[in-house]
Amino acid sequence: MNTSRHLLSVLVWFPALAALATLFIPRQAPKVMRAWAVGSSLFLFGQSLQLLIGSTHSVQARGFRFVEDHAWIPSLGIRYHLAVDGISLWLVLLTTFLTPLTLYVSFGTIRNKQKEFIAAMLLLQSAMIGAFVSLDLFLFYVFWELMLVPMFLIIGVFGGRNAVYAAVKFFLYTFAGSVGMLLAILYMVSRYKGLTGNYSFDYLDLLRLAFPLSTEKWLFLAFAVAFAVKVPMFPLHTWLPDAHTEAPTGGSIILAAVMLKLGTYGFLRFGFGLFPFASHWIGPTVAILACVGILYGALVAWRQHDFKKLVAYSSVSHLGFVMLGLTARTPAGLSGAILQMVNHGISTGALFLLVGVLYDRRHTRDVGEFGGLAKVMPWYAAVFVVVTMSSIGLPGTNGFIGEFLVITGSFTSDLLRVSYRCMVQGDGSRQCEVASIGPLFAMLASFGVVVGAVYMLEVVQKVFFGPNRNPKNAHLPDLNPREWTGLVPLLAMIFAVGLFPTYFRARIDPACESFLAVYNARRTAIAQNQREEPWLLDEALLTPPPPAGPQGPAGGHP
Amino acid sequence: MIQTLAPLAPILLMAFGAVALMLIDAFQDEEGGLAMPAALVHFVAGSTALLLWKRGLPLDSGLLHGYLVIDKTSLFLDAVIGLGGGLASLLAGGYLHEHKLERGEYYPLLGFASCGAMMLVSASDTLMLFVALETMSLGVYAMTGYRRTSARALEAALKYFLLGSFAAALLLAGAALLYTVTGHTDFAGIAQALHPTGEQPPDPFLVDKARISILAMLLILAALAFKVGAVPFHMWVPDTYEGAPTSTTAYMSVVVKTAAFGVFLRLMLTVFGDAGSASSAAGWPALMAWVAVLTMTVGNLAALVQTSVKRMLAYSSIAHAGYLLVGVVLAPRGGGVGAVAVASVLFYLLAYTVSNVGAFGALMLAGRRGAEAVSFDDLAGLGKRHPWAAFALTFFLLSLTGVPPTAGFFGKFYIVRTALDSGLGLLAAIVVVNSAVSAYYYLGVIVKMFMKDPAPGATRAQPMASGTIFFTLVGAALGVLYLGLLPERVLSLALAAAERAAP
Amino acid sequence: MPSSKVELVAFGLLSLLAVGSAVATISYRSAIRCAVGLFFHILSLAGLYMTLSAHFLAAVQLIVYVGAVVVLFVFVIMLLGPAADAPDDGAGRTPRWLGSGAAVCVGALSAMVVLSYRPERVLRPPSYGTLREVGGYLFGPAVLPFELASVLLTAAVVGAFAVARGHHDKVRLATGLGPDANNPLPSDQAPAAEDGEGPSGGRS
Amino acid sequence: MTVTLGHYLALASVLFTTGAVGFLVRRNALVALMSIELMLNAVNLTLVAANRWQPSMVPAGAEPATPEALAAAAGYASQSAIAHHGQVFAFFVIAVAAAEAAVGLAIVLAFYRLRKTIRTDAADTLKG
Repeated sequence: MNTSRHLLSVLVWFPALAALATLFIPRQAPKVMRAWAVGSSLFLFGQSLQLLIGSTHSVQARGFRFVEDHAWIPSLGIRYHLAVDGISLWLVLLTTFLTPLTLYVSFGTIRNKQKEFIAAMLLLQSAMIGAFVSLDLFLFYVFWELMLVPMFLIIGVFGGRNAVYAAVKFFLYTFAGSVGMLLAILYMVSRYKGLTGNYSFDYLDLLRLAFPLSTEKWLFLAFAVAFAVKVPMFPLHTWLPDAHTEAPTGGSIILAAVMLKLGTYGFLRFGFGLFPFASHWIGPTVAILACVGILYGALVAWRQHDFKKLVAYSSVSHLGFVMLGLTARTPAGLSGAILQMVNHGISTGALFLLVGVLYDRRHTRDVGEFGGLAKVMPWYAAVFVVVTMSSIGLPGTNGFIGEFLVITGSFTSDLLRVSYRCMVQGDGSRQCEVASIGPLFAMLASFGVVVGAVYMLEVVQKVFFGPNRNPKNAHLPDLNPREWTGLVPLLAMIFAVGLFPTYFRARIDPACESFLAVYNARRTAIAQNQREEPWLLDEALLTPPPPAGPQGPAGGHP
Repeated sequence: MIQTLAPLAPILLMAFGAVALMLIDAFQDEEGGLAMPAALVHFVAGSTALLLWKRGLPLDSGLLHGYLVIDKTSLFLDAVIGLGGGLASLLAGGYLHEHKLERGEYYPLLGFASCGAMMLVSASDTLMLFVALETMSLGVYAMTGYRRTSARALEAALKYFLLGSFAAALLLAGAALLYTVTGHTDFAGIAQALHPTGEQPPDPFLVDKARISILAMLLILAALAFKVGAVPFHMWVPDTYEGAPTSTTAYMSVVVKTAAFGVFLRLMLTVFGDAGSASSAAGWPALMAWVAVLTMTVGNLAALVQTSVKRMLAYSSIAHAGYLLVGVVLAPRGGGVGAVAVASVLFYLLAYTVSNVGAFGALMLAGRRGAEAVSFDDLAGLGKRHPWAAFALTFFLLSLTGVPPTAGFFGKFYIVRTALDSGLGLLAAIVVVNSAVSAYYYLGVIVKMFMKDPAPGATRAQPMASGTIFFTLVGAALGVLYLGLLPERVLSLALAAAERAAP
Repeated sequence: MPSSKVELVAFGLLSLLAVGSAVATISYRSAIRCAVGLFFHILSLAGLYMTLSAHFLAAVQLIVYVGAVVVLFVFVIMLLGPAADAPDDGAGRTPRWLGSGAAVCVGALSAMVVLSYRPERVLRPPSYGTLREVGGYLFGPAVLPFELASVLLTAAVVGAFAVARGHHDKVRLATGLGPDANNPLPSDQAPAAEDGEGPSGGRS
Repeated sequence: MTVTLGHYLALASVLFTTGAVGFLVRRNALVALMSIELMLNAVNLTLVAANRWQPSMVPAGAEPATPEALAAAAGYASQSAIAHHGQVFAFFVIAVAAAEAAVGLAIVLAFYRLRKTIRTDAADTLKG
């Protein structure tokens, strides 16, 4: 079946249709249902691999490929505009890669209401892929909100004792966080209409808008709150530990591995993309918050006794790295951040899976309950150690590449700077001395790496090599085939990214560079030409330089 | 003859249909079974309105004498009323049968009320407005008190009746004062007399007339605010919605609201649509903006603390009236904004109709006679007992919350966009913040259904089986999805309908 | 056309009667007295209509209001017996003095506003207000609302019927064995007592 | 002193207010209904009086115009002789008031059957 012409539509809608179909499979045939769920999501994964094939049906404009652009609600200027570039490509693949794994693994633990679980997971997949590939802001918002409902159900229905509280908290945080974004989108569209006479929600059209700094700040903040809740950035992270602790293993994996990425992705694509000047203004603040997140997440994780909470706080820490890489806005920082998004998806997904394995056997997640498991479950211990290495960024694993790029990226960033000793000149302009503070952040982040290594290794030491005090631990079965099936692809990916990063970066770097080219061009244009009212930028600014060759390594990385 | 009566076709069909229902009821041996014919009458009347639209204007045959205006706005609203009334009668078919209330009078009453509602959205004369309003209201009063052995139902009917009649008297007083100063009862004549164009002989009573017309406007506004359930005239809504049979509540929440907003728009835009009274700084829109903010806030906050689902839905309907009022506030603006604002109200009314009928229908489906779904606790564990009913209720509540891609989301989106486009950022922000608040109580229902088990020994709703309700829900769900995913067609209809209404 | 002085006297007397009877209507404790107040109020208004040369309307007022509405009220009062004179004691949930105070203020304000509005009286032909003229108008241009009014009356009849009739209820009324008055919620709490069947029939 | 429209309107205001106060103060459902009738009657008085003072192009004291001319002057292109809008309006109000009373009394009766009282504050099982 040649689906590549509508490949993105297939990726977005096929899971939703599969979810609908699932509802009609009788409960008496659970095997059919499971086979259908795994089969359809595997099929989708197969389809999504086409995204890697060259540039079939691509439109080279602005580096977006597999473009589908149709009028949807013409009178409001809303379009059905889907496309991927190197930034979203790997995130889509991450989604399609993890969904079948998660579904398959979850069948081991979720016995009741499998039908609802499958339907919710597939619907969630639809919404997440949709949000990654939408270039129309209305469409993006639709998918963004649509994600909430299935995730809410997954946490609330299949979760633990306090699941309802966690689910409602999750829903309300994210729902309330994104209403400001809706307002900001509408405000931009309204200004666009005022300037051009047409409504458009299209990202590429709205890129032409430039705002006075004061307006841009508000708009950026409205977007930033929505994304920061999702990431979650310190101090808006409080829903995450609750949601993770209560969610079922499958929900935790998807939540951590994919859904949080939507926040960072949104920051990059829409927050930084649309508001270069405001993001420049707020860049150091975001970087500080990111560093606080890295250290705070790591330190709190250190103190946790609940395995899942530990992993959840480590997520806060890891996503701090991603945010730091994004705020650096250097080619290395950006591609490191994107790589780190994928890495975090893989290794945290694997960690949650492993925690789930332990929980299934002992029905507790208290770290103190365990000890000396290396003898009882040698394979489990081996896998766990490998995943831990990836999570703390040992060379040879995926985590190393990402963290290294982020740290070098922020070290060399000349956009992270503070101004001091400002003087008002004769003509009223302000002259300031500027100091680059990128190295400071790089140092803080490196410190975070160390703390992360310490607490993860401490846990490994306690759980696997410490004395086994609890007799219940003496006869735990090792990994079963189902669990192996889930873990092997993840392990493979850990080493694939770790050993062959060039393959991945070949697709990420050009996209980052063209993104930065547009970003910097817009930033300079806006800074040079501050006005009282919104105005339109020259369209030539938005055309990135011709992309570097597909294999050619991008400059600027070590 | 046909030509003269053609513009009145939807209304006449509704009236004759109601009479026919009455006759069928009189001559059939056993009671009940009229839901299908009643729904048919509604759907036929509604689609006739759309046919008339297609046939084109002008639609005045000289018979109307300015009492009624058949224009695209009224035809659009006729179609909405036909749809809402039809769906509500189908719901009634399942509900009344289940609760052994199946007596023949219900459907003729429903038909007469819909006939009044259709007249109301066409009314362009205060006399017609009053008679149509009473026709609709009398039918609904009776439908509210229809369960005669229930003290709650009669209490609801008594309250609704007394307050409704009081509001009607206020409206009438306003109309009489307008007649006093203008000598006209038709909207256009009143507007012309209040704000004459061209050279006029000096009028010694100009100041008096202006004062009296302001008094009249306030009286009329109060009465209309009562009918749409706006704060501070909202007190009847929760009591009436809770006490009435659920099928009546469903009907009331969609048809009465649609008709009330329709006449609200027409009256305020024609009679008080001049630059002075409709000035957004000092005229009625400024007043209504405050009312809108209060209405949605009070409605949402009160809904947060309810224990009865029906009562929660009643307060939420007050909140929705607040969102709709935002559109009304913007309607008198010129430069195309007004038309878009009216269109957003029209679209919202349609979206609200399908969502709310669905929500009440799912609530009916969730309970059977003697084990009705009344409180949140009754719904605990419904997801297990009857996943389809729970699923349906979830779906429609999400639409009411405004989660995409549903009709409710798009309706709200459209209103917020209009508000932002006309520079009312604060009002738009209040709407979205309110809808975020509303998510909490709608979620409460979903949480109860899927994530809680009933306490041992507690009452719980036992789902009923009803094909009519099931198919109504499927229809409403399709409508919700259609309006949410492919709103373009309806949107352009609403815009076309709004063009003539807005200044 | 009455001369100015006669008119003044008639207006004065009739308006005194109207106000007096209106106050009586709302202030008597006994419902039947209120109804009598309403009766006199309606009569006085019919008289006022006469001074305004609205002969047809005066007749309609007498026929419909006195002949139908007041009679209906009296009928219901008789049916209810002593319960019709429900006492007004006890504190309600709503502060009623607030509402009524506001109403009085609004009323006084509007009376002041309208009192200054004194356009010149215009001459009317003798046929003004006669049955022929008003009737001609009713069946001419106003035929649409007139027809709608028939829908309204039908709806009212059906509505009144739907709320008030019922075979089980009839038995209850006749035997005086309605649902227990001590039980504030006779049917909602005991859903089996719904219409149609069940213990409600057995109870009577 | 002659009686003017203002007097009638003021009288109507007083009557309307009396009705409104009665409605708001009395807890007897029947009396509340009667108060509504008072209000409607006050409106009718306004309408009939306003009809009598209908502004017209014919000044007082001039030759009585033909009905058609009066109608035309008042802006009504109807076949009917004189503009009787106010009176016709009042006629409809009377008709509607009768219908309203019928439904209202039916509700009061049914309420009485269940609760054995017609006090409106007995309607309190629905709490806000």
